[in-house]
Amino acid sequence: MSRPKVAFYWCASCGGCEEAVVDLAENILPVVEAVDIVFWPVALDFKRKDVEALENRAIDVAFINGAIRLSEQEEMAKLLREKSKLVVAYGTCAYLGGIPGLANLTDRESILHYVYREAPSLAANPDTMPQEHVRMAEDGVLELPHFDDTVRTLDQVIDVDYYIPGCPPLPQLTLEAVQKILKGELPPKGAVLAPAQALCQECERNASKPERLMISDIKRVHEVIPDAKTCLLAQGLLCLGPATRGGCGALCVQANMPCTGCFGPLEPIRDFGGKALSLVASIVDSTDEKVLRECFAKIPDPAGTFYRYSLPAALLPQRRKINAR
Amino acid sequence: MPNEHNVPALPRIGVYVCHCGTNIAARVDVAAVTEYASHLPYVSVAREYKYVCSDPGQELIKKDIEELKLNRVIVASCSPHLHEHTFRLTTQAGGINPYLFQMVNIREHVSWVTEDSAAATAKAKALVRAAVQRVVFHEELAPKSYPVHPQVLVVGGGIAGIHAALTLANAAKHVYLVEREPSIGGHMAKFDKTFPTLDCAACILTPKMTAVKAHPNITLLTYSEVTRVDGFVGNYRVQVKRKPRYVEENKCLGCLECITGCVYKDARYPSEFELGLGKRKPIYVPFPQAVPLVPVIDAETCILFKSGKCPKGCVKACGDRAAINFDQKEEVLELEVGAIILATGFQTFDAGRLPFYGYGLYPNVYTSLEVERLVNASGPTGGEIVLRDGRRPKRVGIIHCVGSRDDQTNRWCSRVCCMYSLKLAHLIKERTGAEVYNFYIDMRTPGKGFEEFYQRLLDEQVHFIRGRVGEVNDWAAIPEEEGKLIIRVEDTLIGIARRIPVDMVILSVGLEPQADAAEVRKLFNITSSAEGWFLERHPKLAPVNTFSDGIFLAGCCQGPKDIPDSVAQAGAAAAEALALIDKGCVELEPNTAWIDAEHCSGCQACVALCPFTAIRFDAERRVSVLNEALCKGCGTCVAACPSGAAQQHLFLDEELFAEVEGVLA
Amino acid sequence: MGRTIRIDPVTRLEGHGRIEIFLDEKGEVNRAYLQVPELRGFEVFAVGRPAEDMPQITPRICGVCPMAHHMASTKALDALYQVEPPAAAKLIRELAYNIFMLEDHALHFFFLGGPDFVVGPRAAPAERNILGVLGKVGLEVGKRVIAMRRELRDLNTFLCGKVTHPVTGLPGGVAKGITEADRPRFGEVAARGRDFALFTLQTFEQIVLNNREYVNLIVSDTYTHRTYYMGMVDANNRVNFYDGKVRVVTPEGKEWRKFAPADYLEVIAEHTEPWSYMKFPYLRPIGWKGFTDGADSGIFSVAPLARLNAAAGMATPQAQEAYEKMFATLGGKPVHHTLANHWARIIEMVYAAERLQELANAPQLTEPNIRTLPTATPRLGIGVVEAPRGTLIHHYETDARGIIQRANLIVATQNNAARIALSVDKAARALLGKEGPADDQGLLNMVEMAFRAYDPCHGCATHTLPGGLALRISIRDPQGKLLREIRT
Amino acid sequence: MNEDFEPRIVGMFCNWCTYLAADLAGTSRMKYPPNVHVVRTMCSGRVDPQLILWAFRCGADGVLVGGCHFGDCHYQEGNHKAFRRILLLKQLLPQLGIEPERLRLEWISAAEADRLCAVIADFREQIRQLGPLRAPLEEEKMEHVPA
Repeated sequence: MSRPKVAFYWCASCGGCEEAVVDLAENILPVVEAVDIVFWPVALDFKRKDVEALENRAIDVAFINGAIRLSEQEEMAKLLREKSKLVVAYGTCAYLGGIPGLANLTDRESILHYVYREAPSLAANPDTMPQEHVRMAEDGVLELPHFDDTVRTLDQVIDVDYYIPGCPPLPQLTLEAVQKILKGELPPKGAVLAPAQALCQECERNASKPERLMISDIKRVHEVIPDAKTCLLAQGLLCLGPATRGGCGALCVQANMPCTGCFGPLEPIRDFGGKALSLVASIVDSTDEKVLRECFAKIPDPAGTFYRYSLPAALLPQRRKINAR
Repeated sequence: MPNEHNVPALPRIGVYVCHCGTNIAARVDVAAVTEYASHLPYVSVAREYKYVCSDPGQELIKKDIEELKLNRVIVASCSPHLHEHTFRLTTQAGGINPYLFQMVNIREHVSWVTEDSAAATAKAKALVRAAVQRVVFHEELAPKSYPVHPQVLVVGGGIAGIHAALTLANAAKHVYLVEREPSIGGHMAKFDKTFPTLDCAACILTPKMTAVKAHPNITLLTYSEVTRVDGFVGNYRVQVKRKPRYVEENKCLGCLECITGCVYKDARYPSEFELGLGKRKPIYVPFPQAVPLVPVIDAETCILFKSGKCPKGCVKACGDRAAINFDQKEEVLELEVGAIILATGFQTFDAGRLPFYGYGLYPNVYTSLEVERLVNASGPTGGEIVLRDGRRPKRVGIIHCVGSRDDQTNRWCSRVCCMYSLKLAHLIKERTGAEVYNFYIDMRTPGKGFEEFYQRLLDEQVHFIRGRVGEVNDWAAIPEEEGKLIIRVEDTLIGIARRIPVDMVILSVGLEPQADAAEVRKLFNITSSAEGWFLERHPKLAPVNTFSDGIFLAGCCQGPKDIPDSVAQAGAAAAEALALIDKGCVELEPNTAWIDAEHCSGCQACVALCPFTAIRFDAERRVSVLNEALCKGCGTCVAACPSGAAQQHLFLDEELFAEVEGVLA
Repeated sequence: MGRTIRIDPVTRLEGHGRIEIFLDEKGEVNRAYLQVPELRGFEVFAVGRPAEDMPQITPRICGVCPMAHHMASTKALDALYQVEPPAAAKLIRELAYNIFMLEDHALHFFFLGGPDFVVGPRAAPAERNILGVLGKVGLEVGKRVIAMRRELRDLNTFLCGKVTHPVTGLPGGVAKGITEADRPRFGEVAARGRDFALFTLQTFEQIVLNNREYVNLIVSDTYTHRTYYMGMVDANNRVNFYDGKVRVVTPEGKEWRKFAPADYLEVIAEHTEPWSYMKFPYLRPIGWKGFTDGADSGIFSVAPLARLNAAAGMATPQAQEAYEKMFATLGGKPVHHTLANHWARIIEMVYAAERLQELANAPQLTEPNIRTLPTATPRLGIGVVEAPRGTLIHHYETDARGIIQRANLIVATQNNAARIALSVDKAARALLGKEGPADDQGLLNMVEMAFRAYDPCHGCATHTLPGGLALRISIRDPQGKLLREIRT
Repeated sequence: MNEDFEPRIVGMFCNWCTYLAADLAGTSRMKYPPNVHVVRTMCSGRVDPQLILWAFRCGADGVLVGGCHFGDCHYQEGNHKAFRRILLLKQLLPQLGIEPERLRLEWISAAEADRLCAVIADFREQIRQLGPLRAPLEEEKMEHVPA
């Protein structure tokens, strides 16, 4: 039979996911040989019309990374959905919105205002602002696309079959997923192609947890030099390992830094941030409001801490303006 | 995010909306709610009915389950605390698992608290919809059954506690009766006569007290207090602290020679039992009929304890029985009981809180309880009613409702003051021939023979003045008032202010919750009313039950009542306890949590959070494991579990999320 | 009249841009605009975040050069908290950073920009990619390239937790140290890295310098602009990627300014055009004079060629040798030929590799003290590094709790924005205006080459989500009517 | 303030105290605004922050969590755990543009029916002042900000 047709595309992402694919290193060759890459803008010269020319469902599997911010991204996602048997949301941006999703805490207007009116490096009294339609004296009209207030996850725009988490995903997980799919060993639709258990399960420090996992104080990473062997959460650092899907082998913890949750939540969880917050609040070992307030003051940015990678996928995915500017 | 509810076997729901006569129907448009429900997803049938809890109502449900093959049932009527159990049984009788039922509270939470019919109907609809969305996720469950300890703990040795203990003991159940005072008997032991029959309190109480002592099925623990309670219905573990009385109960014969032998030739310390009107020695029995009749040594006043030097007359007197043991230490007992009856009683209102009545200022202003001792033949004056200076009072004023029916102090009526005031009035007049004035707000005599007794006093020429007394003082305005206490009152029947000079004033103090009622409530984990009286599960249908299964109430700890009511309630409490332990096992709500090893992150947060140490970490499998027998179903581990591995039956995430969505949809 | 032209989108660059080309009556290029169509606003959603999170948040601006953002951010935190990292920490950072530079430059040469030369600008598109490169240099070499890249990235995974995106940077140090046991591994890879860099240099010299057509292309006026050049240098004015002062030289190659990172606002200003989200930095004292080069224009350039132009030399022997050779070959300093960036990039690979060897042998590298805990109250912190694509500036202002109140980021590619615009316009004029085979893939690819040489990353440049849309080229007649539009 | 705006409020009430207080309010025929729709949990400690966020997502203008007074928890310290979670959650809400006043935690014992009524009346009024939660979101989505 002919080699399975594979497409890679990136929407609103940083390119790290592409790197993750390239990081397959030697392993990329057998994969490249096993498949027929029909579309991969970042690495190969192919055109959108090549995709448009394809039969519907002609592509066996499309890996799409990045969140959705622009109409073009939405169009492309929809096109690939139409042309593909399977669509895999590749990486945390496509899966949960990712770090760019933090933009949902602000809005387009504020961004434009700051960047072109307030940024310290602007020329004195800046007066120009990019326009969606500009008539150039000599040439006619130049257009810039309108970009959205909201960053969305891929499955908020198209139907997604599988998810590969991680910022970026690990080459190994990617490889396993790809092989599964090539072999046609398809897990149930909607599955996240990573371990079902949380990071703690693969963290060697888990054994070092105390009898009672309760903390009397919360520390910010720059405030302490944590012991390199014992559980960071037990040391008062906000390690989100307990709430975060495993699969990375606890890389950050191995580097003596707390897990920030880039693999996203486990299957039963509806709202990563809400649950992670609940865990942290629960294990603070005090019934004294004053103590608690002091403790929580060490979490000056709950949204950025608990929703760092998943705001667009949260139950409340976007900041609501209390009083419009 | 991939997180779809997965709906099990296609649900077929029956919804039954209750009129509850007019209780619901008068406010909620039941027909509209039923119509609305009938169009909700998975609803096979929706009916309205006058009283769903009635037999025909329940039959209706059973029939539908069988004929329409329902696999879910919803009843929208009253509070689940009232009828959830009823309808679960109905559901079961219909042939499906009782937990495939959900109750909607559209009476207590809707029709009774809402004026606007439209709003009430809308709210009822929302709550029904929530139940429909929720019940879809209900699972088949079996109640957890546990064996019960056949023993019962009775706390408080007043008449209520005594009666409850004897009732159970006579039913061949073992009872631990705990009393913090050196003797049982409670307030009743202080009384001389009891209204309205005027039979002697001692004569009817003492036999019961001795019966308690003698009963093989009763372990009497006086001078003791409950210090810890845990476990659950049928399986309570109770810790009892026994204070040292320095006289060993098992050796003492109750000859009381030790008291005679005490170096103090005469009693010089105020007697607690006599409310300070009488005196006792450092070694004493509170009163002659005390049970157990075993003296107590008060370390505060005993010279041996104070100075270390004493000829130990008591020890000599006791001789080779050697019951006296100065080295006795506090002792802690661990009891296991299936049920607990609280009969911790009341305290009387502190008359000092109303300074304008002169209590504590004028020696001849007494509280009613003090006078009970004065008129008591075994009391400090041998039943002689005399003033502090020994004179016989010629005129006596009895002021009702002191610390009752009063916004400044206690708003409630203490129920017994009118009657005991009449009783005292009668006894005083009988024994002293004095003129007796009753100052009352309303005369309340609703009880068997009560009104007749009131009539009798009217016939005995006792004076009754209707009006709340403004003040008691000794400021004589005219010679006749010299040396007397003047009671100033507005006689509301003739509408003039009056000054009544008397020799003795009796303040009919009201009943209050015990000073430490709040601690006791927490100790036993029950609720209490705003006033501090222990709260019954239902004012009418469960008057002796509490919200904690297996803990029952008897006597005045639940609210003011007289002796017959206390005894009746004690009997009821005993019967409830008996019903519980006689069955041999209890069935508990299967609302326990469990941990799905599939998803458990092994983070161990839940281990420390569980208040009942029901969760331990299995280092082998690197997951937390929950012991269902210890889990009480609070669900705090579920709320904390960061991986969603902890879940709770009857309160599954799916169920709660669906319900919240439903009330808002 | 207006000729219809088929153009392939610009692919193989991280991030996106689009080119609008307006033709005049004669169908010749009137003006070409490079537009960058999206804006992500990292500076704006950085506000409210704890400063210590920035080294992990900002790398998501670009997954290709996350280490650059991580390091600039970490250095900004040092400044913010006024802490001096221990010696070992500094060595570890520079070590990680040079590993990254070597690996990233390699990626560009073999995967992204390189194919233009290695495979050839006129080759068919399906050839002009890594697979094509492998075809040309042979699978064995290809495997070597891939293996080298993996080795380097594995080292940084070990040092930084993750290679994309690193996590170990902290104010006053790094979270993870190196033991003596680890040291040899670094030495070995460094050695292999050096051989690899030199091999790459040879390959370039064989394939490119031995090909007159390529050399002519490099030095052709089409790819030449006389601008200022900016780059970071050490105390001896040698190229340094991790630390030092920023040096700017005139189009004649004379030192014009040398400033501490904290003073960047005195030197750099940003110009805004209504038709692009990308802001165009220029030299503030000289001012914005429009899209024109020369000493009177504030337009300057960064990235490998600019760094070499702005420095007095390289700090390591082999690199210095190659450095001299390049300038000798291309007619002395400064070199104004954009396409020379490819050569300069490889010279930097050699430097990075040699520097790696030095660092791997540095005695203090394995000292256990790798953190200085901050004590000062934070307020303002500015950090600068040389990213593969040029000078990268992170600027944070916080409240007393270290919560970001204001952030400003000027990113490598952005510093080249104005010059890239010049290049695209010039290339379009030169290559599209003339008669010729209208749909010659190679010819049109050369338009792309005009700015692929800068290895531009518009994702970085506008801190936008790259991706959005890959580059789109539109050809319009004088009335602005769209004749042709091509996009991915 | 929109006079005829009636807030939608979800009550998450502990089975042992606030839920019973609501029952008592009923049996005592006390009257309070019909805005609060009650969901019963065994303990305020079961109230998962996710559930509160879900309520807001589903259109609640306010959420009222009712638990036992400190020291009265049927399960020792469930109410303390609820307190901690809600304290931190209230720190998060403003970042999502939700006034923390829209989330209220009250200790209401089984006997305090009158307090329950007072709290509900007061909460309703407070939310009426704040206005609807969702509406502004919708509007915002529509409004086009000129660049």
